[in-house]
Amino acid sequence: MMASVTSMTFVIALYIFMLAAFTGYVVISRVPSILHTPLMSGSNFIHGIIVIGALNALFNATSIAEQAIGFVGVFLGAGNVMGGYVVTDRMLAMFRPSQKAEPARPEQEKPGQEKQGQP
Amino acid sequence: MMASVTSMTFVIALYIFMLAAFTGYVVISRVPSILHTPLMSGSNFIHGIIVIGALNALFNATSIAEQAIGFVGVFLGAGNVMGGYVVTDRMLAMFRPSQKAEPARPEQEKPGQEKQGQP
Amino acid sequence: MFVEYCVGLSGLVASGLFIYGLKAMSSPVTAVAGIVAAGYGMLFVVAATFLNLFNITPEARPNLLVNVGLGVVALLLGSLWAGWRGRTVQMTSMPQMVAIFNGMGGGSAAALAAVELLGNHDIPLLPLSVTVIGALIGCISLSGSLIAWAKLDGRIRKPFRFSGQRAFNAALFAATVVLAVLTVMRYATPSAELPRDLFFGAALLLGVCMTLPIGGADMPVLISLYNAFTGLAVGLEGYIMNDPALMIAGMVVGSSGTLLTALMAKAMNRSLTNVLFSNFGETGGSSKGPEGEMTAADPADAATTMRYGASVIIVPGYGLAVAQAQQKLYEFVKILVAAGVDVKFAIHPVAGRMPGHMNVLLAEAGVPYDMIYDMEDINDSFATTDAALIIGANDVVNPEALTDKASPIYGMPILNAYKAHQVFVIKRGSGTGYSGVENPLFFQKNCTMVFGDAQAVLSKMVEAVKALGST
Amino acid sequence: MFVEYCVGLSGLVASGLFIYGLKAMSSPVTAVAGIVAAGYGMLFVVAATFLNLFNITPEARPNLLVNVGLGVVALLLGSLWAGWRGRTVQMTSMPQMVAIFNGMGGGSAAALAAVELLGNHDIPLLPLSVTVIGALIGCISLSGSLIAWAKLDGRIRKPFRFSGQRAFNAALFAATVVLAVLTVMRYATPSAELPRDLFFGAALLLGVCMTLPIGGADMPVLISLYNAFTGLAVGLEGYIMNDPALMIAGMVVGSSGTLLTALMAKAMNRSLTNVLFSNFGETGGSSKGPEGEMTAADPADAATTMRYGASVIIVPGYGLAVAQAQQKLYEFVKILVAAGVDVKFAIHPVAGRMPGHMNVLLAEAGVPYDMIYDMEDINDSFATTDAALIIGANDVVNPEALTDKASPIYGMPILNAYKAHQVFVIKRGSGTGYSGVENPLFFQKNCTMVFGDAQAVLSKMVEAVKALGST
Ligand SMILES: NC(=O)c1ccc[n+]([C@@H]2O[C@H](COP(=O)([O-])OP(=O)(O)OC[C@H]3O[C@@H](n4cnc5c(N)ncnc54)[C@H](OP(=O)(O)O)[C@@H]3O)[C@@H](O)[C@H]2O)c1
Ligand SMILES: NC(=O)c1ccc[n+]([C@@H]2O[C@H](COP(=O)([O-])OP(=O)(O)OC[C@H]3O[C@@H](n4cnc5c(N)ncnc54)[C@H](OP(=O)(O)O)[C@@H]3O)[C@@H](O)[C@H]2O)c1
Repeated sequence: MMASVTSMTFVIALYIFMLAAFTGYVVISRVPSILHTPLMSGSNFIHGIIVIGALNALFNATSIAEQAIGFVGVFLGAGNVMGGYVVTDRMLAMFRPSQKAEPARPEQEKPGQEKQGQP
Repeated sequence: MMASVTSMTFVIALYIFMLAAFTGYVVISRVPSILHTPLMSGSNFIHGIIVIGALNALFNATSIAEQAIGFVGVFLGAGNVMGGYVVTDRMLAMFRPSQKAEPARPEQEKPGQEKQGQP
Repeated sequence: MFVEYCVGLSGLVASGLFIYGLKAMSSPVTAVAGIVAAGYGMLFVVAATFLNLFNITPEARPNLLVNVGLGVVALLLGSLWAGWRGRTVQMTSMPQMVAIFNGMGGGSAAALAAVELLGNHDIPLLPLSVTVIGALIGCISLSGSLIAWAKLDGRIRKPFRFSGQRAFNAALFAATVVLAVLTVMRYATPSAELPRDLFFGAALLLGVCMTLPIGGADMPVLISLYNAFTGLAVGLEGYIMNDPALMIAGMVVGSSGTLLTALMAKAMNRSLTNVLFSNFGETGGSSKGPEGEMTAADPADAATTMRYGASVIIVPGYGLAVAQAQQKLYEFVKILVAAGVDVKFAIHPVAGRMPGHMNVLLAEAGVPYDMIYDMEDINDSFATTDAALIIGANDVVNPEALTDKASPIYGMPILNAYKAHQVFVIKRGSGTGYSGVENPLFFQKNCTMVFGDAQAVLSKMVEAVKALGST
Repeated sequence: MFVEYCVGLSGLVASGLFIYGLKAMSSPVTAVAGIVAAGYGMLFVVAATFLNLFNITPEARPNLLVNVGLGVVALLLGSLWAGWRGRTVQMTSMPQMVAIFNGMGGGSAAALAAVELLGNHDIPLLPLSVTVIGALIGCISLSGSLIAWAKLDGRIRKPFRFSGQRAFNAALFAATVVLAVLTVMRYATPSAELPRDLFFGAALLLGVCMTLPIGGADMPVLISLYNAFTGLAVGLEGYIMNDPALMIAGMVVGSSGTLLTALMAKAMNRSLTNVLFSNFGETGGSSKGPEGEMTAADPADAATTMRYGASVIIVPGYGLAVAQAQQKLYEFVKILVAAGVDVKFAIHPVAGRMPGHMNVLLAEAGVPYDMIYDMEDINDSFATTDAALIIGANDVVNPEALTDKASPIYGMPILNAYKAHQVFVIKRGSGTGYSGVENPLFFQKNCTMVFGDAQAVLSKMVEAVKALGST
């Protein structure tokens, strides 16, 4: 149905899922709890990529029903993308240290810095 | 040449490479420097998986030359696997806190613990 | 072929940027750059999708113009509406907004699955099953998120419960699964449409029924869970579309969302099953305890005491968010600081109703970082502080959590406001907090209640201290 | 089909376990479990590979028994030899051991590529190119690692250099690339074998020539780099074998190895290009500075002073590893502790010649964790300490790094041993350290040199304090 250069077998799909799931896990595992809400809306934004799936379905629609559902799908997906982005951006902008021109305690702002530990 | 259930297009291969490279990067980025040597030998062990590629090549060898090179490949790969494992295991065993029965400073042993930071 | 390569590689770039963006979002310093990078990735991949117009199926070619038109209109409508809502929504309404956007994603995935199942494409069993599973998860996420939104937005005020509800939900779930199986086997049955349509209906209903009995206060956890659901649905639909970018983005969100949900539940001292099935958030929400010994004062008196104190620690809580009083609070604080009082903010990790809620609120009001302290950093200072001002917080300062093993919040670390020389509490009445338990702090000798809406009380306080002048 | 699924899924499980294992290796607490998990993954995937025997090409079927026999023999020989070497190698020889094992992996990848290029399989252009690139990287890693081993093991003592070497290496590289291109185009040329064989030869030579001019002290960084190279080669060969497990494992190592190399270079205050091209590790290695003011003492006197001191901080360095004196050192320390002296070990992050070198050595000798301190934790204590005992360390205690902007090690944080009341230094003579710079500490008034091999000196010290008894 879509580009054959990206077609894959089920086993390969499992590999991709495994890698992606692992990536998601590692990337998030050290987020401080103050950032949970922006992170939630940020990842919400990312799954908005479903809009391109809906777009492809709509482009290939052959009946009124398909067009209607495809239209709804694209509308919802676009909302997810744009809404997720705007909301995340707004929230993160508040965390900008420059906002109050008081760059106080900058060392606390890098919670995950590499630290030489004792064995 | 191998199983068709894992055959893939070039583009898909790029996706897998991208994910794997990213995974390697994130996984390592916070390792304390005291563990660099075991980590090096541990990742050395992991690329020993090449031995299964060499094995497959040897299994399908049709000429003396292929058999000879395949044999060398499997020998080298097996050495990589076993050597990497043994050496890593030996080094890590020394870091075991139980070894000296003095579980001192355990909190220092988790250098990457999640910490609630200030924005 | 060329077009296919371009589209495939655009997805590669986009998924790389998404992952980079998510990683960057793990620290406030890099987070903004991260979301911007992810945004460019999205823009790029959506633009590249239009290249697929060179590649559509022959049957769809007559509809080309209409379809493109519909696509562009839908894109514009969706993004304009959501962009406008996202720009204008108040910070306190953020959770319900995220719920809507998340539901939209789930709906989009479900719609995509529906289109796949509409046309009688000859889908093999495996992709067909994946499509249906994705549709199921997407539908639950869609309708569940909408209910979550309605609850958080105050449209549904009471959790809807009846006896045997759990059994009913289980039966509904079983029925949905049966319909899903029938849908997968549709090629074997003469009438293909009926089970499919029923399946979608049942899945949507399931999302509603799953969410209705859960208390409004638990919604943030639930939204995070549905976020992971949508991710999973997107990933699965990506597989049937042969689009690795969808698979990766979806799966990354699916797994990170699951982890995030678990972390959130843990920060609240709860387990996920507990959130989903025990309805704790609502039990005893209106129980009244002994009121006899509460001491009340009026705002002006309390404000004057603080004005002439040497040091004040402020403990904001959910009530501050409800009253939208963060600006007034900072106004009050600025006057105190100008008068030479040493003022600090103490923030409990789960104050409010979403993680980081108070940090977002105070940041919005413009409170600088260096006045805000984490629980661990400030807890020892209460004992040496003249006054603690608690605004709309309750559970996070409940000393019972330290002492009473029978208390539902036993074991949760709290802010030691009760140790301050003098404690002022601004709240509307004697309502309990999220956990529904009485707070013995309010009956302590050194505690003075200032009843009223936080916004109103703080306005009066500001007036009172302004009247005193800055001497 | 069934066999194919089993093999494919075994690779999935194995690569998952590898990633898990690597992640676990980021903390000493979980590292052992991590390598064990990765080990099981490897065992599993190798075992599953034998299922492919049901699936070999028809042409290879007559050779089945021979091939299997060869495979089993090669597996046994390789793993027994490497297992024996790995078990028996001394801790101080670890870097060169890792170099060999790494070279073997690179060689295996190159051999795999060679088999692919031997048979006249009709490989399309793209996989063919990937094969050749993988072969190139694998060959460099093989021969380069062997040279690194020879250098670290003392088989090649001098860096091999001649004028115009850099130009020669560049030309060799260009020639190798040309041969690679010719190999890829071999189907178009009448004689296919010649460029291919030359290509392999040139690639191996390139690895040798790249590594020869680099100083022995820089070898750990280089080994880490070749480790990443092998990973990359494995990943690329995995693509042409259609084996995602190889691709993933190889690429994960390729990227993590690159990062690790960069981190190591950074910890040494160097850049990677600097390591590869500037030969810094050898310049001025034998320059002698002013010796006039060094004060020397014999081991017994120094030991007695420490025995009657209240506190001693021990700073181990590369010389301790060379002298293999860690056991003796700990023996000495135990006597001091028994006599009531407060003894601590101070470890600089880049003491020795590989990261964590000193931690591994002291752990091997059985020194408990709680006696070992990081630089940041102990640096303030030197000023209040009676004696600092520096054993075979030089650069890491060079105060010039703090003060002299012209020094090549300026900017590197050091252990403030120079602040101790009394400083004892055990070293063989006035040789400089890795960076080749003089250390003004040795000429300081409060510094006493105890010349000799660390092992010999410490033996004498042990005798001396034993003779004093425990009163
Ligand atoms: N942060 C998170 O991620 C999260 C998520 C979900 C749940 N939770 C839970 O939420 C709780 C948070 O504790 P908290 O101390 O912040 O809040 P809380 O315990 O829920 O208490 C809020 C208090 O604010 C008062 N209030 C409500 N509206 C007000 C207004 N307009 N003006 C003044 N006061 C008002 C209420 O008393 P009156 O009715 O008498 O005014 C109530 O006692 C914890 O139990 C936590 O586990 C946290
Ligand atoms: N840790 C890493 O990852 C790593 C990797 C590569 C390079 N480096 C570099 O290595 C250096 C490490 O500093 P360091 O202070 O540990 O060592 P160093 O500066 O290299 O000094 C070693 C000293 O040990 C003495 N020595 C040698 N053999 C001895 C023996 N048998 N008995 C007694 N003394 C002996 C030598 O002096 P005599 O000849 O007079 O005896 C020499 O001055 C740093 O410059 C660092 O950047 C570190």
